[in-house]
Amino acid sequence: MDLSFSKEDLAFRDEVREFLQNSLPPDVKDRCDRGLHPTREGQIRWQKILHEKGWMAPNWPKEYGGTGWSITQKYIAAHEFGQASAPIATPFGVSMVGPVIYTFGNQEQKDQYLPRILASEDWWCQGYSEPGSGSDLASLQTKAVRDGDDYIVNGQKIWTSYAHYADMIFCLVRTDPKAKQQEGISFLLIDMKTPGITVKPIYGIDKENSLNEVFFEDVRVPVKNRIGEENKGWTYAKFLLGNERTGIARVARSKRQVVRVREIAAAEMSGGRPLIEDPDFIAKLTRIEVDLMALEYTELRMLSMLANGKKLSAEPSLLKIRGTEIQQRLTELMVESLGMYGAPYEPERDYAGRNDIHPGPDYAHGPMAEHLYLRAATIYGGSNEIQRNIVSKMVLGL
Amino acid sequence: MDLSFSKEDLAFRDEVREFLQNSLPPDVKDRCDRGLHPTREGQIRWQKILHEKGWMAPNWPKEYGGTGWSITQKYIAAHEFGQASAPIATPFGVSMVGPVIYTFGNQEQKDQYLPRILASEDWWCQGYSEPGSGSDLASLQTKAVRDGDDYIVNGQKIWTSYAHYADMIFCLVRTDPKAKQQEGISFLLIDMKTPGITVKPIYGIDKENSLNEVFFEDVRVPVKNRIGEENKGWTYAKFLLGNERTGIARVARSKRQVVRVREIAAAEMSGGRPLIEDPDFIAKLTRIEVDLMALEYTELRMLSMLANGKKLSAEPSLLKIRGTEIQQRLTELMVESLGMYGAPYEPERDYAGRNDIHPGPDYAHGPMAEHLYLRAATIYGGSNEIQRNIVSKMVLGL
Amino acid sequence: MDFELSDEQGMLKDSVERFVKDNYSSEARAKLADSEAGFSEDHWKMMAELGWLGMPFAEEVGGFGGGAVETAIMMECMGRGLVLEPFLATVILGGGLVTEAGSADQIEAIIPAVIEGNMKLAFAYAEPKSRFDLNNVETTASKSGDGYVLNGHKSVVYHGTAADKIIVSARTSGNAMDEDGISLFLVDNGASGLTRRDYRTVDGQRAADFTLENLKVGADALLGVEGKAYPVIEKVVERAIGALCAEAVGAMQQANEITNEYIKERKQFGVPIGKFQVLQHRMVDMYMEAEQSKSMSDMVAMKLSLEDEKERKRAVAAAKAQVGKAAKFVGQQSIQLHGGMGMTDEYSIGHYFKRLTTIEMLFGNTDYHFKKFAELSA
Amino acid sequence: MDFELSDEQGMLKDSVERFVKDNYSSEARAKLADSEAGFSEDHWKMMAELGWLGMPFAEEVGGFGGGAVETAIMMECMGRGLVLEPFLATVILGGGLVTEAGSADQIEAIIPAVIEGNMKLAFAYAEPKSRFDLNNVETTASKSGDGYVLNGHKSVVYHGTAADKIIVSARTSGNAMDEDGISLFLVDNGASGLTRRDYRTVDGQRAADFTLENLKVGADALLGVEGKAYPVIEKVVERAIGALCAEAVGAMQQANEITNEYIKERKQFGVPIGKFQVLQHRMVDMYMEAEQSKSMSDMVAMKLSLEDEKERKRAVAAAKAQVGKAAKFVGQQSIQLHGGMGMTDEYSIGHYFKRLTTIEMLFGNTDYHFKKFAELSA
Repeated sequence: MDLSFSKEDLAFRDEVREFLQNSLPPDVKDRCDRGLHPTREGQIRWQKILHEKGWMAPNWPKEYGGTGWSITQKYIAAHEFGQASAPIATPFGVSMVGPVIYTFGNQEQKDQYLPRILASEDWWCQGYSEPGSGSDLASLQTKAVRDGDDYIVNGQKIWTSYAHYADMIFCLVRTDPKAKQQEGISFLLIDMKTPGITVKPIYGIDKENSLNEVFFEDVRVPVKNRIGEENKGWTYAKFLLGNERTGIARVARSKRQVVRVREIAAAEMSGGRPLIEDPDFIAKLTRIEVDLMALEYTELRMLSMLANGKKLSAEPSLLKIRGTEIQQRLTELMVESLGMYGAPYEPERDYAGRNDIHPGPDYAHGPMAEHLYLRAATIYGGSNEIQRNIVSKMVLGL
Repeated sequence: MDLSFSKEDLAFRDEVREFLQNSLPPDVKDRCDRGLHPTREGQIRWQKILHEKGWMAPNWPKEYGGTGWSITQKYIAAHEFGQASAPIATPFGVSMVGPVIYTFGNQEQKDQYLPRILASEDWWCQGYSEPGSGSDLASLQTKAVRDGDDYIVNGQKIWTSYAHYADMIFCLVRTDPKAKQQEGISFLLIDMKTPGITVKPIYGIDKENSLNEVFFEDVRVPVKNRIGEENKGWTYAKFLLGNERTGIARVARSKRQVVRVREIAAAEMSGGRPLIEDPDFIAKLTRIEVDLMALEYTELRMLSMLANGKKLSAEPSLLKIRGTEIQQRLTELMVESLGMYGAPYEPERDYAGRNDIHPGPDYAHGPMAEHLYLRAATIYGGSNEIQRNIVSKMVLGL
Repeated sequence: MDFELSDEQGMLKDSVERFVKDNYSSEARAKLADSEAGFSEDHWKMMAELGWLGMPFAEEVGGFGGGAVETAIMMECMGRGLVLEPFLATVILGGGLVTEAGSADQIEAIIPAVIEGNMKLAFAYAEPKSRFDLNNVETTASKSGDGYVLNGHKSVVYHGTAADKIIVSARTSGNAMDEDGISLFLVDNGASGLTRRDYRTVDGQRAADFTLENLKVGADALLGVEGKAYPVIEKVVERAIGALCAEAVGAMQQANEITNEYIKERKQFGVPIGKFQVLQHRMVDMYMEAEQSKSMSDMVAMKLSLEDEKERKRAVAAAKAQVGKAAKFVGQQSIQLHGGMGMTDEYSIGHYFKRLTTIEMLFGNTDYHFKKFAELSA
Repeated sequence: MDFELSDEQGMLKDSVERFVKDNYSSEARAKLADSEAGFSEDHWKMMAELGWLGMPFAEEVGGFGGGAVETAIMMECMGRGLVLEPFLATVILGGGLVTEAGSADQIEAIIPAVIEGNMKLAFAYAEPKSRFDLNNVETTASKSGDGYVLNGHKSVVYHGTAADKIIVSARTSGNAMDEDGISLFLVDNGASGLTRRDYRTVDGQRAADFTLENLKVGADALLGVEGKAYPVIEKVVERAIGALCAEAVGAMQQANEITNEYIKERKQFGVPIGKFQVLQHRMVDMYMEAEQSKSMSDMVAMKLSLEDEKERKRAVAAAKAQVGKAAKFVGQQSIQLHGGMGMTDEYSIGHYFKRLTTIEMLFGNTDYHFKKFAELSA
């Protein structure tokens, strides 16, 4: 057992740190640090900088444009990105559909889509959930009927993050309505400009539009846009879900949040003394910090298992559960640290009389927005209740 | 809405207070205050004093020897008993089988058993649980076969509190093995001296004997010892369980425990200052106190509903859940307050080299014993998980 | 000892319930919250006509002589509908301060107008550095001729936009944190020297920050005895806390009912998700927290009239602590049990979550009141 | 960065596992705990023969030169079996103090005997008023001729009964709470002036209180530099905490496995209770707490050798806090999931609960270490 980093690893850390210091645009960093949704333009601008550096896809094999980093290096990079409030690439392209394409796609698909993902020329979104199928994904109803060289797609997707920004959507559709639930599903890549697709915004409790409904009405999708075999889409979907594990705990982001909470609590007063000296406040923060430290070493322990060629079963669910719980506790505490300046809140979209600037101190702009948005963290990507079901079944055999 | 007590109620409170001050034996009070199991002799001695005062059975109708107290008076009495660390009567006779007898028993049974319960001439125990039936009580297997004027009882009961002290046991037995689970059960009163009954002690994690197994091998029980009709025992059992609600929250006892924790924490030192000044300790105690206050007013609100002729459904389950959680948190905090003197522990039963006196301060004798024993509080009387099932079904309709 | 309502109280409850049912569908409420004013003048007139705006005032000034119990009944019903009108700011806080501290003339000039729905009030007590400490006042009021000159910054004044008059706490002597030396002033909204910054709050209400720069007021603007306002502020804020507890109880009960219905309807894996034991037990815990809060809210309404100051303050602190804890739990878990649907602005549950979130903060959050309770219990 | 064991470490683990499997069935352990000594001299000899008692000592004195990682491996396995022999008291605490502070003569006289299993040690640091503060020492040692006279009361000395020598912390100068002025003394168990009171602890172990009344010791009893023992005590206690964390991890993992098996077997309402979702999720939370603790225990074992004092202390405090929190939760819920069966002395799970309960207290409970972590993070 050994916790130290090699000389090469330390040099790598310095390289990442320097790159972020020099290349991360301040406006992008600022939104990320505050916990605000990225702008489309800012996110793409930053991703193009990452691409230029060759760091757009740390998890891809080198042949497709990956970085070739070791597990330790990936951990170091994620850590530095989090500490610097550098956004990671939007996951739908590089983390989700990308690996499906290079694992199950044909050469033509690889050639067409992978370079565009790396260059941020396509913004992808994910067409999985439907109104009737949340946790029970396999019950999806959107259907695709073969018509010559096309499928005709009809149905509706929901909770589609950033569909209003997207150029492409990857979709699970039912191609065999008679087959059992998980059979009869296919995996399609669909151009968002295809006629018959309508995107309808869903405004969240943060009153922002990051989620959408996507409607498909007689949408023609070329058969060559299908990944792998017809009716085998569930296999690719499961692969994708299993692949969604990297950085799921968001330890580095939470460590940055701890620093922010400390900064705010040092500036805020309570009973005539800095809030950071209040024993109850400190007790809450300390408990989060220790849970976070335990999570960090749990993640490292799992990475060490992977690096030693061992397989994980449902252990990553632990990272998801604890990671999201910690994220929520931290933003809640950050809002709490603001006192009554936690209450003022206006969304960013336009309406008459809205304020651009928070009435309280500068650091009060952000925490409530993130607090609201992060309530979804324990719901999306398989709710924490579903994650506990998975651990119960896969690890404990109950 | 009105929280005040009438002049009569206040006079009653003074009477109870004075009685307890003058009549509660110090040795009985001391064991109760420390949270130690009562001795058989001490408990009976105290109950005879209660009987002499006419206060043995506050919940019984006056005609059978009850006190005729109003709901408010019962609340006041329970409160004063708790504050004074006065044990209540062991429940198996006066709170459990007594009401079954005067509600469903025949005249002969009433005449024979009720006066002996009031006079503490019979110590009763409860034969409900069996090895295979814990939360699932109706699956019990002990059977009683009719043979002339007797039943012949064979089977086994478990978790029988104080069976080794008992003169009588009330038992659920299966009289019709072919009927559905809850049908075919009868309710028998059995003399513990009947041949064929064996009591085997179960030592608890506190290493004390308060629980037992009771074995029945061809035990002859006269048919006249059956309550009500054959095969209708489940009705009487359910009545008894529903009746077990008075004081289930043990608010008064917990309020006394708060005082004890405060006393101990004022005497103990931490970091060179009294423990009671430690913010983390105070934070924990305060949270318990506020939960307890909320529970107290919830109980009062329910009593007020009863006094106004309203019916409760599963609301008392809330009292059980919260009451036991608070009891456990309080004893846990009390053990914590002792520092390392929380660790020394020896049971009261004899063995070579045992110590009679705790090595730490006098108040350190008791808390660990109660902490261990009270782990059962969330298990017995329908575990808290079962109670939540009940509320979910009965109150929320889920 | 009795928790039941009298006949009159029952009628009051029915009347507010009807108002909420008729005017506060979740669509209507959402529309109102998004409108520029953030509440309805028509509703306000209706409340005046129904006599609610006069409920807690003495009969001599045209009120109904109701107490904290009547306030709690109304607030609980309003909490169920997430009512947006400035009842708490105008009637409980503003009206309370004027009747407790004001001269006969001031009472005469303000309270009847409040009761008739013609005047709104707001209380500007918080400051950027005060957090929840009512005694932490840095805004100054210096004697100047017959009157005073006020300077300072007042933060997050709920309904400061709509109020006709702002009641400002300012220091006439002493240092920040001194209880002595705090005074109250009646300031016209729009007075020269007063700069207002309007904004929305996360719970769909409206608030404002005020900057006071050499704001001149006459001697008649002083509300109560100079330098002796702190006990009055404390007393009125205690009542406001009692009212907020009741509002939170109504909001929690409604949120629980909405959630309970949702998990009975919503199906996953072929069964209603309310059949999953983990969600059942979660719902039971939410129900228990709301019940415990209801008990504390009733208790504090009855104890607010106590003479025994320590006992009263202890009750207030305990109630707010319990309600704050419960409000967070119920609000957050309501979202969780709704899944994605709970995250949408369109669906009602998020609005309950957000109002419960701000109630938890208002007049001291959970930790603050636990600490206060501990100090009072020491 | 690597959490895997080396081959030697893997062999050590296998060897302790085998010992536990062969000698620590739950019946055998219960019998031993109830015996008068509370542990087995035969086991102790076996441990000596297997070389475990020499594991952390340098090769120069006959040890194997193992570090905190080796200690953690052994303790984790022993935790699974709730091993009763005084390994922590003798080897980690006593042995640690002697090697860190002792003169060459003292080391020579004691360590080889410890390694061979011929000498047991115990560390008397706590006092009636000290709670968890190692610097709160009121026991005095006054110079007297060549030696010292000791007076005071030492509390809850684990294995104080069986130890041949007691290492006593006493104050040679300064006031209670001063870190400076604390010294260590080697005292023979049974020395005149030393009164011992033996008793059992709730976890089935043995402990003693000691009264020191004009206890005379020679100059050679002083362990280390007069008045400078505090840093040594801190360092050795840090190692003991690391060892306890590992023991707790083993105990939690075993308790979880026992409970997991039980809920798979135990039927109610016609199905195994492990089919109830609420119990499944509870079990998942127990599993997660044990996993988080395992990560912290591994982490602290690796960090105990750090030179950076603050970083090391922070790691120790965080690990003990996490382990303490987890130990309570896992211990208590193990009982709960067993129902009545969990409440019996005969069944093994209660013994895990009780040992986890005392580990939580030993060398500072959860709150104590959270506070320490907070101080080190400020």
